[in-house]
Parts: sequence; C-alpha cells; structure tokens
Amino acid sequence: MFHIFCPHCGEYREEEEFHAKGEAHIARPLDPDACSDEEWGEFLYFRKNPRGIHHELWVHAAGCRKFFNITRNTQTYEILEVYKLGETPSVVAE
Amino acid sequence: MSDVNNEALEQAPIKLVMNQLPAIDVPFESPLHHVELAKIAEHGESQGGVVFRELSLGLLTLRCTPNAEQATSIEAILGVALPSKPLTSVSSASGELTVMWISPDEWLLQVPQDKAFELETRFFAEVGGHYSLVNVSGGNTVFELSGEDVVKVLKKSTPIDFHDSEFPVGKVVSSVFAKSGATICRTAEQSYQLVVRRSFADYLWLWLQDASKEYGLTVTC
Amino acid sequence: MQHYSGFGLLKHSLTHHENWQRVWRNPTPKKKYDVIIVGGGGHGLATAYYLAKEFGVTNVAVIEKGFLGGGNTARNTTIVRSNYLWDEAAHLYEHAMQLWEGLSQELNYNVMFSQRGCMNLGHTLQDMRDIERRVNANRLNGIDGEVLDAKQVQEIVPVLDCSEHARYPVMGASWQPRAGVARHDAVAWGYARGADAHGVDLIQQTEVEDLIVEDGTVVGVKTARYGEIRADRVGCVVAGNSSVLANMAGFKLPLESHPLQALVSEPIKPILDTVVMSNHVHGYASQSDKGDLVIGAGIDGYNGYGQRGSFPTIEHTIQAIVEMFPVFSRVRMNRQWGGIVDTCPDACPIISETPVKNLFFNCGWGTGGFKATPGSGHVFAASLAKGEMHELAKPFSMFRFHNGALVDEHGAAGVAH
Amino acid sequence: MSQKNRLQDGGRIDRSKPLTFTFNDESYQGYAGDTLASALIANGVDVIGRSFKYSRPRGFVAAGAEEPNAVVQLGATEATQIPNVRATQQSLYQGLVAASTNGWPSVETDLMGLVGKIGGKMMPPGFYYKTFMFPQSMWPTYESYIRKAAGLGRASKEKDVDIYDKMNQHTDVLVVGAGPAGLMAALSAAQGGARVIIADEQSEFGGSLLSSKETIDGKPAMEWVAQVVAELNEFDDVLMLPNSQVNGYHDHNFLTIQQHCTDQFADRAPNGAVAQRLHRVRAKWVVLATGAHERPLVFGNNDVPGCMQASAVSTYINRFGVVPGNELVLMTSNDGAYQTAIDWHDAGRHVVAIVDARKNPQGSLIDAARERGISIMVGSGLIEVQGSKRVTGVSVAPLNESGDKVTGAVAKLKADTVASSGGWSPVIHLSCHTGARPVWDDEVIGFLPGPTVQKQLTAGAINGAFTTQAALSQGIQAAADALASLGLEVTDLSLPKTEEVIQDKAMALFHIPHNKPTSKAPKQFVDYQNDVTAAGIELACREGFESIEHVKRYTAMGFGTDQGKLGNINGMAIAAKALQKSIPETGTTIFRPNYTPVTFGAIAGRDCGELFDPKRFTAMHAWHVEQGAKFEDVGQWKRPWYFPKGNETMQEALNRECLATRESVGILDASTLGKIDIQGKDAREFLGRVYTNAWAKLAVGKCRYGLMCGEDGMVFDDGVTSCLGENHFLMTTTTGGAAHVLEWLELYHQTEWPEMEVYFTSVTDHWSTMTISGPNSRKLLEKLTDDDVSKDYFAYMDWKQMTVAGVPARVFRISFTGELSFEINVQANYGMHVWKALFESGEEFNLTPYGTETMHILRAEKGFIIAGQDTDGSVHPFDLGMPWAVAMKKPFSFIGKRGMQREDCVRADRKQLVGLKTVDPTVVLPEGAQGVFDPNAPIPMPMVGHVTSSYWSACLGRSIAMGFVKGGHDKMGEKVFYPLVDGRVVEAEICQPIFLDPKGERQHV
Repeated sequence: MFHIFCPHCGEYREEEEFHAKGEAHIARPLDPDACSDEEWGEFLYFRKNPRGIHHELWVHAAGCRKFFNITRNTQTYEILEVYKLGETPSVVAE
Repeated sequence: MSDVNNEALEQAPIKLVMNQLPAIDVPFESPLHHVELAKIAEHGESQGGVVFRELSLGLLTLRCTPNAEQATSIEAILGVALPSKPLTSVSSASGELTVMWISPDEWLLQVPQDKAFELETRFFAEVGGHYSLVNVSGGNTVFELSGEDVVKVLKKSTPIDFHDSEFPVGKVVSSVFAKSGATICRTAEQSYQLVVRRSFADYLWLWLQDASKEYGLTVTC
Repeated sequence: MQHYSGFGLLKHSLTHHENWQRVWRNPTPKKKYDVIIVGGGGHGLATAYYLAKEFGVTNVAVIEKGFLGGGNTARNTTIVRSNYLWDEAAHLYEHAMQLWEGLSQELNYNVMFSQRGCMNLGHTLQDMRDIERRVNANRLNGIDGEVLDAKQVQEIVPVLDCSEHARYPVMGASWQPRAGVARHDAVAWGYARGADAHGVDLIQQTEVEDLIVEDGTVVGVKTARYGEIRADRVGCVVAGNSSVLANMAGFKLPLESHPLQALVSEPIKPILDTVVMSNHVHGYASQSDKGDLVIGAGIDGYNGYGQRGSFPTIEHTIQAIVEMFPVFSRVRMNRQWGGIVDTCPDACPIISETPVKNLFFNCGWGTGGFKATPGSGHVFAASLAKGEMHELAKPFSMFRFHNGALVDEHGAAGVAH
Repeated sequence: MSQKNRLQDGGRIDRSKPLTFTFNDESYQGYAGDTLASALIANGVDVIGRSFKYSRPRGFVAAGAEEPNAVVQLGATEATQIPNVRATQQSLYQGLVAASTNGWPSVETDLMGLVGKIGGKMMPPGFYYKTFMFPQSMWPTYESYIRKAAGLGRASKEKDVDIYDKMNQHTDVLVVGAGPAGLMAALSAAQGGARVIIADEQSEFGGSLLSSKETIDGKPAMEWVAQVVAELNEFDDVLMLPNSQVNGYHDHNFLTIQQHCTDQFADRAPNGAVAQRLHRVRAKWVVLATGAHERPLVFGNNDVPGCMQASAVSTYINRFGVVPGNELVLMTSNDGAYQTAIDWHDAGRHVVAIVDARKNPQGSLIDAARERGISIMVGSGLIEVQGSKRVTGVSVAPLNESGDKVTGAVAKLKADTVASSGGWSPVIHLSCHTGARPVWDDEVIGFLPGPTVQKQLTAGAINGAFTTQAALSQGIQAAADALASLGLEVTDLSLPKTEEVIQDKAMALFHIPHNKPTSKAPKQFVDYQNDVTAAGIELACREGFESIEHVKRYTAMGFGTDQGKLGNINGMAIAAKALQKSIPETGTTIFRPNYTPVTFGAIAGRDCGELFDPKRFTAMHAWHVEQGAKFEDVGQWKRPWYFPKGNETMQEALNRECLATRESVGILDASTLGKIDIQGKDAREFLGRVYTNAWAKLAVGKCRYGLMCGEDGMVFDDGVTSCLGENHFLMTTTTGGAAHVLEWLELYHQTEWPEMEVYFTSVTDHWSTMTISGPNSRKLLEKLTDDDVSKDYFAYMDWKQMTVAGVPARVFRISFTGELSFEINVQANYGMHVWKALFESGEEFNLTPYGTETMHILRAEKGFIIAGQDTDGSVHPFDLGMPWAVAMKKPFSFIGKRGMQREDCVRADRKQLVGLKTVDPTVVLPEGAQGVFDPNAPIPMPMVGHVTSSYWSACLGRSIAMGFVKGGHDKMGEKVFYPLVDGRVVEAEICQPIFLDPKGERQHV
C-alpha cells in the first residue's frame, strides 16, 4: 500500500485516502470540434502506459479533495516526486 | 412581460442567503436523534475508556482563495484570521467559533446553531470577490470522543498517526473513517471532534460502539 | 507425441517412470520464421498450436521472456464462462467455450475443465435487471443461461448467506451450467506440448528487446539472447506488457496495465461446488480440486507492472467473501499474488491489425483472458495465417476506439476474474 | 495419562499447571507453556496425520512455522472449528480439542494408505494431466473423488462467534522477530529515541534463545532476554507483540501483523474479547530479524514419524522438557546439529550415532560430542529409514567426497528417532514480498535477501549470521543505521558477549544418495505436505520442466500450507543437479504473502455483517421503518421501495400508491438525491460546459433539467439545477451518482478550467427533500404555508423560498411524475417535523407515502428516464430521444459534444429508446427482455434491443414499457417481439415513450 505525500496537506497519508486517476497531463483539446475521430479517440482512450516512470493524476479524495500529480515507477512502485497541477515534473523517463 | 423580467433581474441577488432556522419552536432532530443518546447516558456505562457525545453546531463551508482584502474582511468578521497552515485550526477567544483548515481553499467554520445565518449575512455584506459560504449544519454532525482509550478507537477507524509528535492539540485532518469519512480535530489532550456526514451518522455510531466495546463506552449529553 | 493414458501410466510405473518423453523441445531459434508469436502464455501457445494444427503454418516460433505460461496464465483464478452481454463478445467467448469442451481430448492433456457452473449474484433491483438482460441475450445467442431466484441460489450453494439480514441480500443470480474452472498451468502446457509436436519452436527465457520495423512493416524481432529473428508476420500476445511492445513499434494502445490480485485459502474439504461471483458485494470464489478456496476481486486503481497490488484490495475482497460466506471466517488465507492485466476502456479485448503492417496484437483481455484462451488462440491463429482478421475478431479492432464502436462489457465483466 | 517422553525437569513449561486436552477423541495432559505439538510428543503420539497423495503416516518434523505435517483441525465446538492449525504453533490451553485432518477410518489405521501404497507408483507428478481424460463425461466423477481425497481440515458449518479487530500503527522502526538480533535492534532503537514495534510469532520473546543453552554476558541467555524485555517495557513508545506473525511486507514499508490475542489460550475468546487483531503498520524502517529455518536432509523414507529437524529435537528437549524418543541417530552436514546429539545425551537418552557426511569435521561441538562418548560416523550418509508408523532403524552408507554417491556397504542401525540437518535457510520470505529476488550465497549455503527499494534492514541469521554473537552485533548495527537515517542520536550500546564456538565448514548437502537410483529408491520426500519426492523432481526435469517455477507447479512443491519453508531449497538443489546447473542458475521461486496463513476473519476485521458497508439513512428513516416500508438498496442508501398496508401484495401496494398520487396526492422522500451548491461568477458558464443543454439564460428563481455526458458523449447522470442567485445554483444529481458528479466537477475545475471562478459544495445531506405530487398537492401545501403558491405566482419550473410548517424552506415546482408537484427542502434537522406536519395536514387528501417503485412507474408513464436504468454508459442523448436537451450551438464545445458525433455514434441504426406497448395489454414485459424483429429466426437470433423499464400501470389499466430498439425512432407503430425464457413470445408495438398526458397539462395546473 502506497504512502503518498499530499502536496496540499503537506504530509504523508495512506493510499486509502487517494484515488488514482490515470495518466497525467492529458489535456482536453482546446477545439474539440476541430478534432478528427482519430484525434478524439487518442485523447479519450490511448495512453502511454509505460513500464517504468509514469506521471499520473491522483486525487486526495478523503482528504483535501485536491488533484495533484505523482511521478511513480510502475515497476518498483517507488514514488519519485509529487507535484501540483500546472507544475512540471522534475523526474522524467530517459 | 419583458419589463417584469428585467425588474426581476435587477432585483435578483448574486447569491441566496437564507435563514434556515425556524422562527417558531419546532422539534430539532440531530442525526442520532433516533438513538436516544440521553437515555443511554442515563442508563449506560459510566466508567468507559471512551466517552461519546453528539454536538449540534452551526457548520459552514467556506471556499475561498483569499486576497489581502478578503483576508482582512474575513478576519474582521470572524475575529481570527483563517488558518493558512495546512491541517491546523483556530478558535476565537470566547471559544464560540472554530475554524478548521480543510483544503487550501476550504475551511469549516463551527459556530453555535443560531449564529450561522448571522455569519452568512455578514459575509455577504462585507466580503467582496470570489468565495462561497454554504451552511452545512444539517448535513453534518459532530461527535466528540474523549477518554483514556480514545486514541485506540481512532486507530481502529482511520490510518492517521495520532502520536503526540504527529498530532498535537488543534490539528485537524480529513480522512477515511471506517468505511465512511470524517474530519478529525484534536480539541484537548484526550478529546477529539469528528465532523461526519449526517447520513453516515448511524453507521458510525454502530461502528464506534463496536470498536469501543473492549474499553467500555460512556455516553454523555 | 507420446500418447498419455491411464494405461501409459501403469506401463511407465513398471520402469519407475524413467522413460517419459520430454513434453517439448528446447530448441535454438532459426533465423527466420513465417510467424513469430511474442509471448508464451496460454493465448500465445494456443495461437501457435492452432496455426500449426488447423492452418498448416508450422514454421512458427513462440518467444517467451520467462517460462511458458508464467504470466497471467499462471496467476488467474481459472474461471471459464461465456455469458457475455453483447453479441460480439458472446460469440467470441462461446467459441472459446466450445473449444474448451473438447480440449483435454484435443490436446491429449487433461486440463481438468470442470463444468461445475458459474453463478453471478444479484443484490439490487438493477443487478436483477442486468441479469435478466444478459441471460435473455445469452439464450438468444445460443448460450446456456438461467435466472435463479434466491431460493434456487441457496439450493445450489448451501453455504452462501441468502438471508434477508445480509447487508445486500441475495435477490437472485444468473447461472451458466456449462461454465466452470480449469487447471491453468495444464492449459499452457497442453498447448505447448501440442504446438511443439506440430513443429513449433518454443523459445523460452528470451526477451524481445525490440520489434524490427522497416518501411512501416514489421520484419522480425530483436532479442538479447539470440539477436535478430526474422518473420513474415509477428503476433504480440503479451497481456500486461502490450503497451511496452506497442511502444517499440511506435504506437500507443488504448490500454492501462493494472495489478490484479488473487488469493487462495488453505486447502479444506469440499464445501463449494460451483463458482460464485458477486459484482455488487465485490468478490468471487470457487474451490480448486486441491481444496483451496480461490478468491479474487477487482483491480487496483493505479497502473502497475509489479505483479502485486495494495493490501486494502485484499481486505475488501475478504470482507466480501466473509459477507457472502460467513462460515469461511475461520478459514485462513494461505497466499496472495498479483498479475498485470491490460485493461481496455470497454472491458473487451483487442484482436487487431495495427498501424504497422504484418504486426498484429491480441491484448486488452483485462481481467478475463483465461476463459477465452482457446477461442482467442484460434481466431488469432486464423488471422495470422491469412493476414486478415477472422470474422469473430473483427469487432475487436483497436480502431474501434477511433470511431466509437465500443463493445461495453463492464457489466458482464464486472468484478475482475 | 502418562507423559512418557516428558523429562523430570527443565524447559520453559510450568509443571504446576497441568492442562487437559483432547486429540482424536482421546484425552491427554500437558503443561502450561507447551505447544500442542510438544504436549502430543510428550504423550508419545507419533502419527499426527496422513499425507495427501499416498496417505502415508506422518509425524512431527519441526517445532515452528515450517512444520508441514502436524496440521490439525482445532475447535471444541462447531462454531469454533479452525482447519489446518499447525500444532507446533498452537499454545496448549485447558480443554483444547484437536483432531487429525486425514485418515479413514482413523489416522492410525488408514485404509487410504493401501490405495497410496498400491496406486502410489502410478501417481508420479502430473499423473492427473496424463489420465482421467476418457471419456470426457466421466471427468466430473473422477473429480469428485479427487476433491474428496484432497483438502486438509474443514470449515465450520456455523457462523463465527469470535471478534476480530484491526488497528493502524505508525512507527519509526518495526522489528520483526524477537530473537537475539531483533531484541538487540529494538532495544538500541528505543534507547535512541525511536518509536518501536517488535513482533514475534512465538508466545514468548527470545527466538532461538528459548531453546538454547548458551550464555550471554555469562548468564543464561533467557535471563538476558528477560532483562531486555523489562527494559523495553519502560519505553512509552515501544509496542511489544508476542504471538504475532508479521505476515505481509507491502509497498512503502506497510506491513501486516496478525496478533493472536485469545486464541492461543482459549477455544473461544472469553467475554466477547477480541480474538485476533490485525495490525496495519506503516514503518519508517523495518528490521528483519527473522532468523533461519533448518533444512532437513532428503533421504529414503525420511517421512516416517520419528524423522525430525535436528534443531526441533533440541527445542523439544530444551524448551519443553520433552525427548521425542529413546534411540537417536543424527544425520548432519554441519557442526551446529551436533548440539542436538549432545542435548539428547544430556537428557539421559541414548545417541546411537552421529552420521556426518563430511570426511573430517573438526570443531568445539564435535569435541563435546566425542567427550560424551557418542559414536560419530564420518563421510557417511543415512540413506534410508526403516519403519512405517515410527522409525525402527536406519541404513547408513559411506559417501564420496561430494556426497552424491554411495561408495560402500550399507550398515543398519536400530533407532527410533532420526534428527537431520542440512544447514540453515535464512527466513527471507518477507524480504521477497515486494518483488526483491533473493541472492544465493555459497558460504551461507542459502538464499539471502536481495536488493530492495524498501526501507529495510536485516540482522542476524537472515543474513546467514548464524551465531548469537553475530546476531547481537548486527541487531545493534541495524538499529544504528535506522536511527542515523531518522536523524536520531545513536547511543553507545555495549555489545553483550557470548561464548565463542569454533565451527568447521558445513557441506552443501541436500539430497543423500541411495545405493539405488533415485527413481527406484524408497521415496525421498522433499515437500511432505504435497508428497513431492526427489524422484518426482527429477522426473519433472526429465520431462522438460526446466524452469524452477515449472518444476514447482508440475510437482506442487511449495504449494502446501507451509509454503515450502522446509523443502523448497532442497527441491531447487535437486532440480539444479538434475538440470546440471548451479542453484543460482536454476533460480528460486518468489515468496508471496502470507508468511503463515491468516484467518479470513482477521483480515475482514469489524467490516462484517451490519458493518460490512454503511447504511445511509435520511432524516425521515425512522418514520419509514415505523410505517413498515420495504427498502431498496440504492448505492449505500436505504430508500423506501414501497409501503405495503396490511396483507397487500407488492403490486397491490403499488397500484394503491400510484392511484392515490394521480387522484389526490402522494409523497416521496427524495432526500437521497445528490445536491451540490455552486457559487461564483462563472458558475453559469461552468454548467453550460458540463451539461449538454443551455444555461446562459436561466433566470433567478427558475429550474432546468440537464443531461451530463462523458467526453465520449454517453450520458452518465441527469438532474434539475436551479438558479438561486445570479451567481448561485443548486445542482441535483441521481442518488447513486452524487459523489461521482461532485468529483467530476472538481476534476474539470482543477485540471482544465482553474481560471473559472466557481466553487462546489456538497449539500446532499443538509437538505431533507420531500416531494408532494398530485392534483391536491397545492391544497396540501397551502395548509402549511402562508406564502402564495398559486399557479400564477408559482409557476411550473419555478422555485420559491417560503416557510412550510414553520420551517424556512426552498420549494421547487418540478415534477418527476407529470403531476402538479412541489419538492420541499428544509434543513435536515427539521425534516422529520415537516414530514409529520404534511401527514397531519394531508389526512383529508389521503396523503399517501410512496417509494422508489411507484416513483419509477409514475415517471415511466411520462417517459422520463432514469440514468442507470434506461442508460448503461453506451447511449447518448440522441439515442434517448432527447435532442431537446442538447444545445449543439453553444459557443463552448461542451463535454460530450465531440464524443457523440463520432462515426459510430451517428449511425441511423443505433439502438434508440422508445415506448413499448404489449399487444396484450395485460402482459408486463420482463425488464431485460431482448427484442427481435423476426421471432422465427434461428439461434443466434439477431437482437435489436432490450426492455429497460416495464410496469403495470394501474392508472392506465395496462402494461407500459420503455426499451431500446435498433433504429426505433423511425419505427413508430411497428412491432417488435420478445422471446422469453419461459418460451412465450411477447409482441409489442413501438410507440413514443409517453403514455399519459402527452401534452403535460397535469403538471402545469
């Protein structure tokens, strides 16, 4: 079970308080109507799903209810950093 | 037709502020009303390691990212500044008001039941800019848990670390609580307040009775 | 291939079992194959078997990074059923079911397919509506199914708590008598033995490090152990690791790999004679021939390739099991583990051509791949043999996620299994 | 009852506290401090069970968690039955009742043993894959026999009577194991100021020292233990947990500990006390001081009762005052096991011989054995045991240097006990749980914990440091490392001193060769519980199962309840040899949680029965219960389903409720609907983005219905949102969708549109919502309010603030029934008062409470959808026939707009929601029935859509239904057929999904 540092509460909390919300930085296209079916499908469903470094969106559901990002290794499950929405990750895959 | 509408629009308030308390005396039923806590207090165990009390308070959710102006006007209304440090709470000198940090843009205000509308009215009149203040008194209830075994019961219910070094008096956290949730504030050395949702109150009451069984549970009013 | 039988066992016991043949060879790969299958799990091995046996393509290699059947084949809870809601999925799983029904004889390998029936419990009015809907659809699709009321459920599963005092009382169930369980390892081994006998090279302990793509066409794979191995067509059947392979070929898939946990109790005397699943209470159980209660539930919410999940998932699963079967409270959990499941947004698989020519993927089975093993292998083999997707596979193209023609089986897939 | 194997004195048992217990219906006596195993051995019980496959008699092998055979059924009553309890880990208590799990008619005389003897030869590993195939129809029969023979104990037939608890713990250092290394680590960490938890599976702390004769600082080791325990007791921040197995090591240093609170001393927890507690521990550092398990050697008939681990023999003698026999032969590959012969000798029993595989071993223990006159046969191996229910003798033969060949004549010795030792395997199980691969060490002759990303330290025998001195010193070091990392001060601790022991090098011996080839030799067991033999492993390798995982799975090695603690390393060594590889090349299997089995009840904790899932109640719940309502589970809510009166059937009650509502007035508790208060200047724009319809012009005081879609264009929720103020709205959601919708709004606000000034606050529980509906609802409301509720002042889709029954209320004139309706909202603390007041005033109108079912009927008569019943995540608003709820021209491309325009979403033949009228109006279609256009088509029959909602409408005197039909919107008046399970085919006409008051006049009055 993960121990996750909530960047808003400023302390570690148990995974039970959080929900994983999938890959981070999937921005909604600014002009959806201009998207082809393929582009819209890519936005909706297609994911990097890497084995290794993964930037992902979580929400502190039972705590402050804020969404934030985690950089995590999907193989070892190590959390390498947490960062707020709008911030850039400092740990990235090679 | 259009004239009427325009007039209505001109008069239309930005926000609805509403006194929700009856002017006449009508029965007030807290979420644990059906449990008849008073009877249990009278006839139940008196020496329990855990002491339980349901408090009926006025509760308001304030959502805001205060700018300097807002901070000043809010402090003027509350008498205390909004605690900006995560997981902290402050109380007014009189103890009538407590403000709990919930999230970077959310606080829970505790006041006596009959002060909620007054507070809302003053906010509406005095605080400008973007914020939201919502009366949630009916949607929540407050359990006060105390006694020498209180921490053990809390440790059964939530994965928060209650060690003195981690959870001093005044700290407030929101977390899972059994299969529900709660906002937990340490109000004294051996006393904690749990703000819980109304519809879960009965479940949590059952849970707390069960979890306290091995220490004994005393109900007070 | 050496024929297996009770008589054979007797004969070999006279020579102290010293003369049993190898079940499969351990070959060094050739430089080039007609078809390379990446992934030596149940689906990959079944694909190879049918390619060689049914479609006459015998110049085939299966390349497996670990040992045969060592991924989700070795980690699932062995449930086999075909009671899916939508026509496309129902036809595919029923195709598999029919292959299951003769599989031990087909492979001359006892895969212990035990048609003990599977029950999906309903606890709410909406559950019962969904059950009616699914069973009606199943029957019109030629798949056996019945709707049971609580009393009938109780008769079939006496140890299930069907009382009204339960938090979510059992209102009824769907029941597929032909469903059941099978011995997962045996399925992989049986297919491997059969494929090998038909000339397929099973290359174990060999990880594919890259897919060789030239001018938009796949021409082979690169391995650490044997370097380049060429092929006319490549089929990837690597479940949880599909995205990793797709990435090598330069495209993304609509997949997320999640940990799926399962657990077994210590072996106990027979007490549960069928498969019982509950989407609502969120757990399912059957009892293996060895006596273990085999238990599972939902996936963990985060992406994970670690073959392990988080403890609260196990707690919730056990709570569900004790809620359904209060007499199991004093039984003990022996072991838990996890697999990596590649989940699709519509809870249906991808059996598909890809943006790379001659490269095919069979993936996205999520939590329900084991039951499809023979059918998946068969239609994928047909597709690889012809270079064109089999009729039953066509609805499961990865490109359905572009045009929106999803086959939403979340209801029928429900609780992971 | 005589305890014939009990010594007069010695051991850590209390002879002044005799305990009576029952095993296989016979009464025995033991002492406080005994385990069930030690008490049975004291009483001379040799056969504890029968093996799984061959039904061979089996006795005690070990004294701890690694015991494979002594697995019993425990429990004095039906409700307290526990299957598969390891007798070596079960403390004895007064009145304990245990029984063997296999054997018919009894464990002593087991007829299945005959089958095992005769059929055993035909049951090599994997035999079942090779047979039972013909005919296929016989498999269920074969299977039922296999199932009956398998399984160990049995589950109880009754509900559990015990209580299980869970507690979350946080600590700086969790020490696993309270042997010398663990105790030293815990004490050092505590002295450095750390919060410490130390857990040990045994009833007493001390670990290896419990059965050792060593001294520490010149005193008996257990005196040192007592002193450390006393010191630890002084610290507030130290939690000591004996009888507690650390069973799982999960990510980020989360571990689970199963603490046996009462089930080590009582059949049933006394006075409702907690029987077991599962500690869920988050530790900053973990110190694994889990010790090592001794490996017995593999030789012929090594499963005959009387064959034991050498260390177990010592444990029974030294800790429990029990000598498990009279005539001992010790077979060893190392010095340490000599201690067992010495202990045996010192206990006054005869050591027949020590057989050592090494040619010329030298060391202090060997000297000590020689001094006692014990005969030592070097360069030899014990190749075979004689006896069936007890060892009667052994065969010993000289071995070659590498220990893989018998080189000379076989000598036979008489003996009743064989102790064997092939060295020690570090207990690395926990270190593997998060995926670390163990590393083989040739010096240690065992696997050591592999590199890990966890904050894990190790001390003592787990590192292959098998001496007490090394354990103590590594314990201090581990604590120092943890303290340093925690930023705590490392106090200078003096290292206790033990006697020095000089030991010779051990020999890497696992499998003692026989003079016959393994395949022909007597069975040499590797995994006792699953009857896996050396010959079986060799056969698996010959057949091509070359991966150790294959070997394990093919033979079932390590799949028992002991999870291969005793046998796995031996099995790997045998496989490695058969494959002509080294052990590290062969690899190891990975250990998974649990270290030892954990009671389901303990994992479930208190979340059972009534507490399995919260029941959510509205403020009027008590009233509903009083009125005898039947409840429906909607999410976690308990909602009234219908209110039967007297002996009414459900349909009668529904008919009454529907008619009363349509004719006069009915009332529904709608408090469970999700409610979200939305404020801010961008609230209106936000609504426009998350709903499919337009919100820009909704005036203050007005309400509007909206559909919510995902980005795929599929409907997931709906509800009415009201404009409370220019920048202030109240959104309602479905009961089940409330939490999801709130998170959805937050998600988009926080991630996509943070610049928008809007806040969301859940007020679901804050408002009690009661809907009065029917032609007399206005009259009823008028009786309770002084405010104007006339048609002209308070129009349809308006809301007003007013006082109802003395309570300030928000009243919404919205209708889900098609009748004149008022939805009254008051602060929940006053909900019951207003509800009761409505009934007092409503008597003259026959105010009738109705539940969710009548609500469903009434809305279906009007064709209103229920999200979740008439939608399933695969339908968009156009499929539902609700284009009026989609504003395609809104400037912002609202959520769902692009999705619902994808190629597949605009097909004309999509399944579309329509009304359905059965041709026979008395027939009510089952919900879920599947429609076809041609009922005579062959199976598989092309299906065109299913019935989503279907009811008997008392108001219309006929059945009504809604459902999906392929291209249904263009098929009005056409027929669709529903072939049902019972063989009937119901014919229905496709119609508009509105059956009553199509012009909506009733709600506008």
